[in-house]
Amino acid sequence: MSRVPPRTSGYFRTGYGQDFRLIETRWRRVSAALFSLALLVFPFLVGGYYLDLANQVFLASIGALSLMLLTGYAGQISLGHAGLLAAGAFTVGILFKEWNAPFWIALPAAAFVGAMLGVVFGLPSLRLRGLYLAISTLALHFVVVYVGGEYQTERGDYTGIIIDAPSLFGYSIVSPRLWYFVLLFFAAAALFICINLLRSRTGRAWRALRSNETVAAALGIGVAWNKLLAFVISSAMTAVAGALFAYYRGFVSVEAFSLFLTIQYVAMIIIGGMGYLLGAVLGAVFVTLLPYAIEAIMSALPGAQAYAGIIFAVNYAAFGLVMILFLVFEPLGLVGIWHRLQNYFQQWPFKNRPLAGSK
Amino acid sequence: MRMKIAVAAMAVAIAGSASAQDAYVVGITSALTGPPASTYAPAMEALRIYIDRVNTNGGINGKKVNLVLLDDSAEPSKAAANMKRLTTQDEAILLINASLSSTYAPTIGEAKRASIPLLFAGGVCPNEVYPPADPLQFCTTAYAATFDSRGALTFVKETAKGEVTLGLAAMAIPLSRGEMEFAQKIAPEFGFKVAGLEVIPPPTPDYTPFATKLKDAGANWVFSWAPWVTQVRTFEALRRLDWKNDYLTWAHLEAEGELQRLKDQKLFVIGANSLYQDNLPIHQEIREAVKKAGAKYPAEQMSEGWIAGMVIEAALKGAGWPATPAKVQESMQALKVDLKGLRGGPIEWTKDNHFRTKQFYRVYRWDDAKKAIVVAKDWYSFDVK
Amino acid sequence: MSAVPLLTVEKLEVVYHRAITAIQGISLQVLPGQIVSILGTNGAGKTTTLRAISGFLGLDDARVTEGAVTFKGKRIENRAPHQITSLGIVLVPERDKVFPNLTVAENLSAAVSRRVSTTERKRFEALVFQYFPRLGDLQSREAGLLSGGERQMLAIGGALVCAPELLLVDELSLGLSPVAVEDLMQRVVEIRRELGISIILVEQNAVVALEVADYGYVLENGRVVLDGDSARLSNHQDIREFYLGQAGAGGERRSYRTIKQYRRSRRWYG
Amino acid sequence: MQLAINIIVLAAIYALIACGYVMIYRVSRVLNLAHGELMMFCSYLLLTTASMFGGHPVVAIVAALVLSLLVGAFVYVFLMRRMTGEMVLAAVLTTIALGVLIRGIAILFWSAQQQYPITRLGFSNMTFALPGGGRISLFAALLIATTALVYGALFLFLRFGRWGIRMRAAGQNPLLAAQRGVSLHAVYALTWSLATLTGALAGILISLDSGLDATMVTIGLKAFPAALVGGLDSLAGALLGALIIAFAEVMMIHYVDPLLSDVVPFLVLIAMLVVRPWGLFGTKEELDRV
Repeated sequence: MSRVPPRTSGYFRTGYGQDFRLIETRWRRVSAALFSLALLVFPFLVGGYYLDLANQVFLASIGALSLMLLTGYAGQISLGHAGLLAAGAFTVGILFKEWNAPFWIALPAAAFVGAMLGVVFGLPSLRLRGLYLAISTLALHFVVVYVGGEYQTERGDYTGIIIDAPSLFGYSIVSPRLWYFVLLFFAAAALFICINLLRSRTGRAWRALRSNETVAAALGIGVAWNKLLAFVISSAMTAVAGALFAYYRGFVSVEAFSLFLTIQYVAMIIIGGMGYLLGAVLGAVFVTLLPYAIEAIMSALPGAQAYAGIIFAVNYAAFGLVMILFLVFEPLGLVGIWHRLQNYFQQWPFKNRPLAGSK
Repeated sequence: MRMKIAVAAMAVAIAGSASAQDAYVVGITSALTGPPASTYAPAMEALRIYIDRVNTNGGINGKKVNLVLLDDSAEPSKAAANMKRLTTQDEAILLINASLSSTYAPTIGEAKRASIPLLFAGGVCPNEVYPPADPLQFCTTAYAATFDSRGALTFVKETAKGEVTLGLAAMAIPLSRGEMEFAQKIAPEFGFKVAGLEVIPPPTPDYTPFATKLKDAGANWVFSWAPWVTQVRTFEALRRLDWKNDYLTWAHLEAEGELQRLKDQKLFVIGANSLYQDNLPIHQEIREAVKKAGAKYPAEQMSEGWIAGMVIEAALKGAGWPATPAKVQESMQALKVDLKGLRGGPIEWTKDNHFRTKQFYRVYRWDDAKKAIVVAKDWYSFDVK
Repeated sequence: MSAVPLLTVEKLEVVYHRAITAIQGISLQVLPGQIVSILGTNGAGKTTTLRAISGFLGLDDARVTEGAVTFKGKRIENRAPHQITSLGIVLVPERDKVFPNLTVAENLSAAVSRRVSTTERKRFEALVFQYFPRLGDLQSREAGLLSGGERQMLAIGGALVCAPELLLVDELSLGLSPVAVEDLMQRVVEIRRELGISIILVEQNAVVALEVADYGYVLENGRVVLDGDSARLSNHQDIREFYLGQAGAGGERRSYRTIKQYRRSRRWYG
Repeated sequence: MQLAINIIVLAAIYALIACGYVMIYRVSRVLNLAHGELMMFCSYLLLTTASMFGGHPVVAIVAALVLSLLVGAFVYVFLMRRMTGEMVLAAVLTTIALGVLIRGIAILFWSAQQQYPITRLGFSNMTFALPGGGRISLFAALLIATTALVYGALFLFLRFGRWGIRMRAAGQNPLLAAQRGVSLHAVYALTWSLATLTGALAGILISLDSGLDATMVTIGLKAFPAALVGGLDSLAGALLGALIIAFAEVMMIHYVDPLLSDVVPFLVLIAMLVVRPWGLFGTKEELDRV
């Protein structure tokens, strides 16, 4: 009789090749293709304002991804994120101001500085854990910003260092649309790097670290080394994000890197969903767009001018509220919601009842 | 969340279409809220009142003026985003920045890319507006780096009897620090000894330590050019230390009210705007307008915005209709606006001077005998070259 | 059984982290003034049973999913610990039984007495020092510096101040010298006799437990495999072998395999 | 002499704020990063009560303080209570979020304008000359007195008060405390309202001494290193930490560069974290708890 291979329900990996694939199953491949297509078409459909929003989202995603690597995967809490962004931005600013360094030199330089700072930020992590680590990184944030401010004052750029648009292959990147593609490229690269990093030995080591350092050490994972590595990689990425920010906005100034920026990034990874790269991206989108959404809604309301004065306050309050709501009611963040939706549609019309005794 | 974005998109679309009517669209990014709001929000409210008045009186060249007022709460990135929106969405023909200096760099960048004239009203004037001026940038703000220190030290020179040991107090923001360092540099030209320069971090629970240092350094005159908080708290701290000498500081919007609160004969405020106790016709006019509009801020804080309004009106009138950024810029490059006594003289712009040809100063102080604020030194001016 | 029970546990099932079932279908009851001992090896579910009775904290992430715990006719499963304590069930835990950085006196005064009147409370505090004179001399010493025996005393004392009707004692004998254990057991019996408090003793040391207890239950893998009054239990063949460590009938030692067999056969008991 | 006074005043400010951090951390193992915001909020409450009870400044202040107690309890009952049993980090982030929320609300209601509660209340802040040539303002002096009072009271309460002892007990071993009949929620709520009260005291006195605006928040943040240097779970530590930080800061202002004064606390902090992460008086195992 003829051998009919058993029909599989669902997707099973039947070979090592499949293990290495980034995107499994045809359906996923199709949707991914559609999504990237949409991304490519988007800039030709909308005006500069939305392009600017998109660009902000890309910048934020890079930063959020790097923070997610550090906190969401390696379990090292850092409140020095804004400081690192500042470091990247100021590297560009200084290189440009002093030596008029081009894009392709300044960017790697920023990455390098970031990596070096990563070591500095990471050193306390060898000795400290949890909150204390967070605090020490916070302290370092202040130091970095202080130094930046000093430089600004020394050079007399009270209102911030203005940076010319970078030129790539002779083109100078000015138009929002061009920027869109540049930033899209960098964001995609960042995502790709993260994915593969987490599939590697290092990624697994980080996960182990996060869940239990002692056990990780017992399993022969170099705790110190991997912690530092996490800091270095994440910091380098962050610095690049900062550098891109500097180029995109065309200026560098300490005021742009307040403590609140750090809070925003932390919020991104919480709201997005700890421990998921997707979460970092979703969080970046959400946190970046929230204020504009609120503003737009308020300006759409009748008598918008009257509210003009309170938009900031409302934004602020709303931001805090959303963060709280997520922390309290949806610790898994947007990713959690996303997964629940997926399950719902996959099981539709059936509902899944929670295990008896679960809350 | 997708939903939210959709809503946002719709809403913005509405806003956009609303602003594309036939009117002069003037785009503003300002620190309406956030920590430094108290400096900028009143000015912008004044501007709004002024423009509303203009509109009710039939607008300019028969066209209404549409102010698109966006809040950047003094965050550079927010300001940049606002500018993007104003230039791409609302198609403004004139941009206004009334915000903290840290928002200048991005604002200027965006204005340049869209080549739309940019007016600084309420925030300090950037270097680009002084001769030789950047074609796109203009400034109506009263206070001006370097000139203010010169004006202040001149006053000290004339008023002080005998040896002057000058103490300087700055807030730890680049702008204020820079200005005070400049004052420190030029002090010797006036024959002053500099007791020291205190750079005070913005949030300070107690100003006494800084004051103590100034006092111990033997300063018999102190000059402070910084946000009002720093100026006044340093002063109060000094007084608490029983320091009885003269204190000269910049007359911010709050000055008039604060002079009355503090009632100190030796507290001088130097400024370019006349105070409302002069009670000129223009002041009464503003008071009435403010009362009619039921404004949140007192009339005493409205001068900056009012002046900006006068200038914008003149500029748009000159640009005619239909107006383009280019036309507006052209009319701004040769503009003379009589400020009816709000300042010592008119605002006059030429091709390479977008600040003003003469910068006027006046010094006030509280007088116990008169139980009122009196002029300590009347208008005196410096040529801007 | 004639008298109406003080506490009854019926078909209790406890799930940790919404996934791990620690005990299933445990039933037992305590009569007023009775000392009941729960025997069992490590991980048999003894502690979990006590915790289920005395209440879980949010951070335990455990809860009673089935069965009922009834105290004086009141259902009390899944209540907050302090509520259950105020009902009169007080636990002396196995580990962390005292507040290390508080002095002995403070340890006692930290406890909330069910009977609010201060005189009552004073009486109970006095009682503690009467039963455990040793603590009297150590009043102002930090609990962290006490010896194992003293800690145990303090723990029981602290529990007593809560004016319990039912005292749950987890591993009284753990890490104590036989002498100390003997002494403590005497105190426990006194307390029962003089205050009429019912007591549940969870023990690995079956010898001691069966000595003082009126009734006993044997737990294995989260189930009750054997129960009966102490006399019956201590004469029971298997108990003698596996808990009291005495040689079986005929003295020959059974092989491990047959022990296993016994265990399987016991699964369906009780 | 003046230097000494400046140091003491600053130390008093920091200490008074820091004890809020310490209490909450010590009892519930939560680091309340919204303390600064709560401070500001309560100070603004004073403005409101001042306008309500125009004529009676004392009434206004008392009312504000009572309100602050309620605010603290409210925060616990409606927010932090849900975070019990969650990751410590989650709880801390919640407080951060809370801070952002409060800041927004404060601006919404009172705007970020410079305010002078002292004039609202009709007090005047005279200054006295002290023997030895120093001078101190009335409210600065009051602040020192209050700090001393608060710390004294807290010490007695935690040492001898029954609920004080229970607070300590709950801090050491929540489970056992609960089994001994202590209602943890009650204890935590109490802790939060007391901590908020101390914060309110600090905020109100500072704003009476030198005016009130949104920067109050940052002052709260600056007091945080003091708490950490002393050891997050020790009141005595907070006191000493505050003294050290204040000393370093004033000395820096006077002899080196005033500009450094707002980095100094954090530099001291870093030094501390490197040498003795658990702080001067902190207990060592804290490190693993957090």
